[in-house]
Amino acid sequence: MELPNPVLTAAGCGGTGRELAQFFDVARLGAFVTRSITMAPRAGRPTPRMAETPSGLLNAVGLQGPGVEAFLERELPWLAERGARTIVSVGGGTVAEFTALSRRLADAPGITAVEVNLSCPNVEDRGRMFARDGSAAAEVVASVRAAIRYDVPVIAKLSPDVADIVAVARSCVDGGADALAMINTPAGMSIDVDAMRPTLAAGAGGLSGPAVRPLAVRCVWQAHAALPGVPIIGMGGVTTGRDALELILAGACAVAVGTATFHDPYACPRILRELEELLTERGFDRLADAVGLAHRPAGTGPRGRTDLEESSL
Amino acid sequence: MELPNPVLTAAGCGGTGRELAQFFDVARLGAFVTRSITMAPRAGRPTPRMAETPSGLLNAVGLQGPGVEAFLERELPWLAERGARTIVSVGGGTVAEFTALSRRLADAPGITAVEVNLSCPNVEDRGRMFARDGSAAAEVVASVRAAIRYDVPVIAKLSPDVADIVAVARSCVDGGADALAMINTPAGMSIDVDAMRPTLAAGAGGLSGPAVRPLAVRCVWQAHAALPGVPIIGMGGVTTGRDALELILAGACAVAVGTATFHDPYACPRILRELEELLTERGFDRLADAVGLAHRPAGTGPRGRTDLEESSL
Amino acid sequence: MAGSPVQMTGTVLTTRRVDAYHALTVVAPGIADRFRPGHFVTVAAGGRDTSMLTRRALTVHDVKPDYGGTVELVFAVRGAGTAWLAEVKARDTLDLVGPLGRPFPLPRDPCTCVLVGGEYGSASLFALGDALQTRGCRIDFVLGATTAERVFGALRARRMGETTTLTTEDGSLGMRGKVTDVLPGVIADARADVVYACGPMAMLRGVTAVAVEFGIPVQVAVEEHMACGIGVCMTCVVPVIGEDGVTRMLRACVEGPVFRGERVRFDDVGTIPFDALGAPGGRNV
Amino acid sequence: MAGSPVQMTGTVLTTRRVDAYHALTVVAPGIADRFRPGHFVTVAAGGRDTSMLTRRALTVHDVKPDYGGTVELVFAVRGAGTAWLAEVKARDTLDLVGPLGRPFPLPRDPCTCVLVGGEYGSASLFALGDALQTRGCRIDFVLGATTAERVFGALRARRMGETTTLTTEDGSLGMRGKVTDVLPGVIADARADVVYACGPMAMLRGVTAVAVEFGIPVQVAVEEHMACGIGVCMTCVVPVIGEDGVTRMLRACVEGPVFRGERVRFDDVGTIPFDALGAPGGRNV
Ligand SMILES: Cc1cc2nc3c(=O)[nH]c(=O)nc-3n(C[C@H](O)[C@H](O)[C@H](O)COP(=O)(O)OP(=O)(O)OC[C@H]3O[C@@H](n4cnc5c(N)ncnc54)[C@H](O)[C@@H]3O)c2cc1C
Ligand SMILES: Cc1cc2nc3c(=O)[nH]c(=O)nc-3n(C[C@H](O)[C@H](O)[C@H](O)COP(=O)(O)OP(=O)(O)OC[C@H]3O[C@@H](n4cnc5c(N)ncnc54)[C@H](O)[C@@H]3O)c2cc1C
Ligand SMILES: Cc1cc2nc3c(=O)[nH]c(=O)nc-3n(C[C@H](O)[C@H](O)[C@H](O)COP(=O)(O)O)c2cc1C
Ligand SMILES: Cc1cc2nc3c(=O)[nH]c(=O)nc-3n(C[C@H](O)[C@H](O)[C@H](O)COP(=O)(O)O)c2cc1C
Ligand code: FES
Ligand code: FES
Repeated sequence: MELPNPVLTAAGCGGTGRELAQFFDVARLGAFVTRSITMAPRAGRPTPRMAETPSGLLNAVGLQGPGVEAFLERELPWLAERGARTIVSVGGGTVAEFTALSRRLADAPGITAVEVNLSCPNVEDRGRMFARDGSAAAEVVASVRAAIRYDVPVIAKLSPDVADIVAVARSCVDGGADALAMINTPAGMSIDVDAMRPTLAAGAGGLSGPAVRPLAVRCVWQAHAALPGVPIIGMGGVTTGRDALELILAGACAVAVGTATFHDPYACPRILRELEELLTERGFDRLADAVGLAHRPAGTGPRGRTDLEESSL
Repeated sequence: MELPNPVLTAAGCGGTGRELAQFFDVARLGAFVTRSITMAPRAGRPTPRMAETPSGLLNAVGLQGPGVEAFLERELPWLAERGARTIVSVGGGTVAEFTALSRRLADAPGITAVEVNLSCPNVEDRGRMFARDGSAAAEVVASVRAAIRYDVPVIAKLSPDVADIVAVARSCVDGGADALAMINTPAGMSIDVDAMRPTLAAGAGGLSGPAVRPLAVRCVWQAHAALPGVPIIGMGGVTTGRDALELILAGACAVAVGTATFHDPYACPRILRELEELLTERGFDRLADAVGLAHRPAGTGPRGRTDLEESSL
Repeated sequence: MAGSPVQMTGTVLTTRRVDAYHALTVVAPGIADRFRPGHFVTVAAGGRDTSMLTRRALTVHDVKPDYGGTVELVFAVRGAGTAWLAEVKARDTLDLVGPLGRPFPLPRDPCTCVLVGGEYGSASLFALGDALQTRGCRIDFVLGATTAERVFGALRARRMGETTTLTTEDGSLGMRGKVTDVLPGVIADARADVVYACGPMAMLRGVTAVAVEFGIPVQVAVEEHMACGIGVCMTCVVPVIGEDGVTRMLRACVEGPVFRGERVRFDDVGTIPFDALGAPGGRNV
Repeated sequence: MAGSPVQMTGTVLTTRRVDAYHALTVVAPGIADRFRPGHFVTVAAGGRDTSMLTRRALTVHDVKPDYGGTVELVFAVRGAGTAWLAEVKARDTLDLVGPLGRPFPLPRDPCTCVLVGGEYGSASLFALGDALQTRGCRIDFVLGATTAERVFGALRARRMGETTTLTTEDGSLGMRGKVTDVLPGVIADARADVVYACGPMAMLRGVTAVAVEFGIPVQVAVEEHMACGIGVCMTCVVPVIGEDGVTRMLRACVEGPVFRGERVRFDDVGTIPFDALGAPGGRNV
């Protein structure tokens, strides 16, 4: 998967692309990642669907969307026409649904990659999400991988709500994932102390934004350390070029921007510009040289300044 | 376990008690929870041990402490003398260590409860923390329960870094835990993009502060829903009385305050005062009436105003 | 794209208290230019290093040509974001995105319009009134609130409107009661052709019911919790019946905030109606 | 408890730029009262609803009796917190906790003291100098920095000190080089009895080495990352050798920031020395 630049939208945070196109040319994105597309149309969860928390946002949208047919008819062609590279995020409640969905996407033109949203509840396992269990996750990934054209990469999107992210990542790679995306939103909740009820109609929701960035950096770091050859799309609280670089130094080769776009519609192109400046300042010719660089053993840094600081401690 | 009020210090966030006593009388705390006491003295982790993140704090202190003998000699008697109720947090690397430690504490006077820090790495399981696995956690809890006097409650302190907090909570209760404390800090990381290294010397650390409150509320909610009879001490990002009430409405019967004390040394007594005001405003005579109240089915609220608002939606 | 929104940093020109509300006038030419009545903006609250991630949606009360174009915002303090906004001072800057949303549609031909406002919802009616009068429409105002100091714009309504009827729930100003108590009379007296309304959901429901009874169209501007305001987050949805009779969860920020009242399923706001497109267990069209 | 710290909200009296630094004078009687040279305060940065949770530690440069007692802080902008502090204006309020830490111990009898400051570290030396002179001590200053505008307090040092020697790494002020290059000469010329030093760790290490060579005591004020400043978080530890010869990880905020230089294991800062009390795999005393 060759992308012209490493800044993508995060699934479910860029609408259909048309909304963002009011602010900037979506072809300038490394790729446009769709919201998670489901087989049938979905109305999602009742409102309120959002709650603000300190440096975070809880959401419970419930994968509202028009279903794969409408997506293929009205959304994907528009993105292709605009010259956007499209990564289609897919969601489902059973392995069979993921398979059917992938088959439907298999010969659609203009799909750069497929991202598998493993945070969907598994209706056959009491609604527990696939991502919590390596074997359930791997089964979904394998089913998608089998259905999608061999030259279209399959990305497994993981949740931080597990005891061992590396184990799940490894299972997904063994199941055929070409790349990993992390992190999806950890489950959180907020309670309105005046109404004395959960703020979200759905009760719990997914936590995003800078509050979760330390979790994202840690997950990316662990996965990159354990599986250095596997490309990782890092996400979770990226709002500036520095945040993007943090995930890249931890091991991501691309970053996705979600919640930041809600605050700044130009977030993606701005973050790309800031990231490029930071890389230039640090003398990197290629992004690849920065990927995972923070893993280098102490004392082997390429930067004089860094070493000096370290030796002065 | 009867406490005069529901606001406690969080383990590892109140020093020896003496430091806070400069600001307020530690007997005014619901209880003083010690840092996790270990068998032998521990020097902890190298510095930097802290990094600030958005609305959060990463720490990797590594349970620095003087060991149980020095604790019993110099710290516990001082707390008793000051009239503080002391909950002793215990940490260890093996079940045997927890057992030995609990035996050493068994006949020490002035211990209100023992809290088992299950986020310690299990040296017999490749350093994975006990809390990530129900059976490992239960084994530790059972070993402590067996050693500690029957009338001293044992509290299991859980980590949110699991796929199913309820399963771990249930195992701990089955293993003999009289109460639960949640949440300990989820693992996080930050990278200094100038030095291009992890900010913490230890690499990863534990994330605390308001950033994690939505995770804490969700964990408390889930545990209270599944195990309504088990008392829960809620913690994670409590900085105001409203935050404390949020955890109480989710199901906590007491709250602990950690990171907030670093910013405001008077945080505990202030939060207690604010909480009491909020409870009075809402017409609660007893804290117990508020515990878990947000779980009541929609439409059954005791508050006229709330119902009105809801019906107007 | 003439109507497309922009992000800009505007200097605050003036701040005022207006009874229970705060009013800010901000220099924002790019937004003022494109403004049509019913548009809103989103404001970044809290400043640099804030813990508040989401923008706050505020209706544009007025635009003026001064300084290349200004927008006036009127708001009540609700939580931390509006509390912060209330402390903004002249010469501070504000980060705005706008104009956003689907504005009030205007009638092609002159007609008689009743403009109903509840609480700060009245704020969006005066620019609308201007536009209607420019088109030769007659306008009548009905403004209500819980109590006198929460009725916004009574004076201006009296100056603009053919008639102005005020209601407060405590009777401290105008008639004691709700706007819906007086609305039938106002519609009948004015022989109104159309109703426009902005205010709390419960009021919009009531106003819609009255308009439906009279068999006249009603345009309502709704409020739902918004995380983005630009149509990408899907948090602000409301159940709305389409031309085809199918209920869809539509985004208040881009498909609204103005909807035809009789199309909004007010009783089902805050739920997913079982017959909505894609409802769980419902028919999947 | 005379020395015990307090939390207070102080009004900012003045703000100034001093070369590369910012200086704030804040009304804080309770802190000024209790101040002794070497004390620091912690400042809440970012205001209400900020995403910055931890206070920033700043040495108290000076206290004055005005307005019941003021403290002066001098700081360099490093990250978000100090950037915020740099924008604080007169009449704003600041939330302070202090005075904190173990201050510089003063000699019982009059003697000759060399005061060595690096970068903003010099700021803590003038109150110390006053106290020493009050006790009849002779004081000599050695101040250094990378470049001229980062040398803090040269003028005041010239007024107070018997001698004042300045160094800059780029030679833009005083001697080209480091304070440790000139320190032996100053100690020898003054026949100094004791050295006090405040500045970056590397400088403190060098100064300590020189003092040890001369066989005179040295008191250093160290800097380590602090999350609380009041001794409860254990993040600010430094390896220090005790009277009993055992190395312990001591908290810079309460057991320091001032330590006897020769007791601080500078080469091991940022590590847990293998022979420290409770070191992993080490002896467990
Ligand atoms: C289209 C539109 C126009 C509006 N115009 C005005 C106006 O002119 N004057 C005015 O006083 N208020 C207006 N509101 C409501 C205003 O947006 C909320 O009062 C405000 O966002 C509350 O922010 P807070 O920080 O004070 O409250 P908090 O409760 O702290 O807000 C938390 C989060 O919830 C969101 N939120 C909370 N309540 C609402 C709400 N009612 N609508 C949308 N988002 C909400 C906030 O944007 C924020 O993201 C409008 C809302 C919408 C949707
Ligand atoms: C006892 C003591 C006295 C000090 N006196 C002064 C002074 O007089 N003038 C001055 O300019 N600076 C002083 N410092 C350093 C000052 O505390 C840091 O520059 C400041 O905290 C950086 O905050 P920031 O928000 O700009 O940087 P950030 O990097 O954003 O800070 C992030 C976090 O790390 C902590 N931190 C970062 N660097 C340091 C550091 N060097 N020491 C302690 N904590 C740090 C901050 O407190 C904050 O919690 C002193 C430090 C200590 C320990
Ligand atoms: C409103 C909202 C909707 C989302 N929808 C999806 C989705 O459909 N599929 C998915 O895989 N992730 C979804 N996510 C998760 C994001 O893609 C991303 O993983 C997460 O928000 C962390 O990134 P951020 O902090 O930059 O937002 C959604 C997040 C938000 C906030
Ligand atoms: C510096 C620091 C040290 C801590 N030490 C311990 C500890 O020794 N044992 C323990 O169980 N938890 C420890 N914790 C976790 C806290 O007790 C608490 O669970 C967590 O910080 C969440 O609460 P807070 O957000 O209020 O800080 C520590 C937390 C911090 C920030
Ligand atoms: S507020 Fe985001 S889609 Fe409407
Ligand atoms: S800064 Fe917390 S113990 Fe020193």
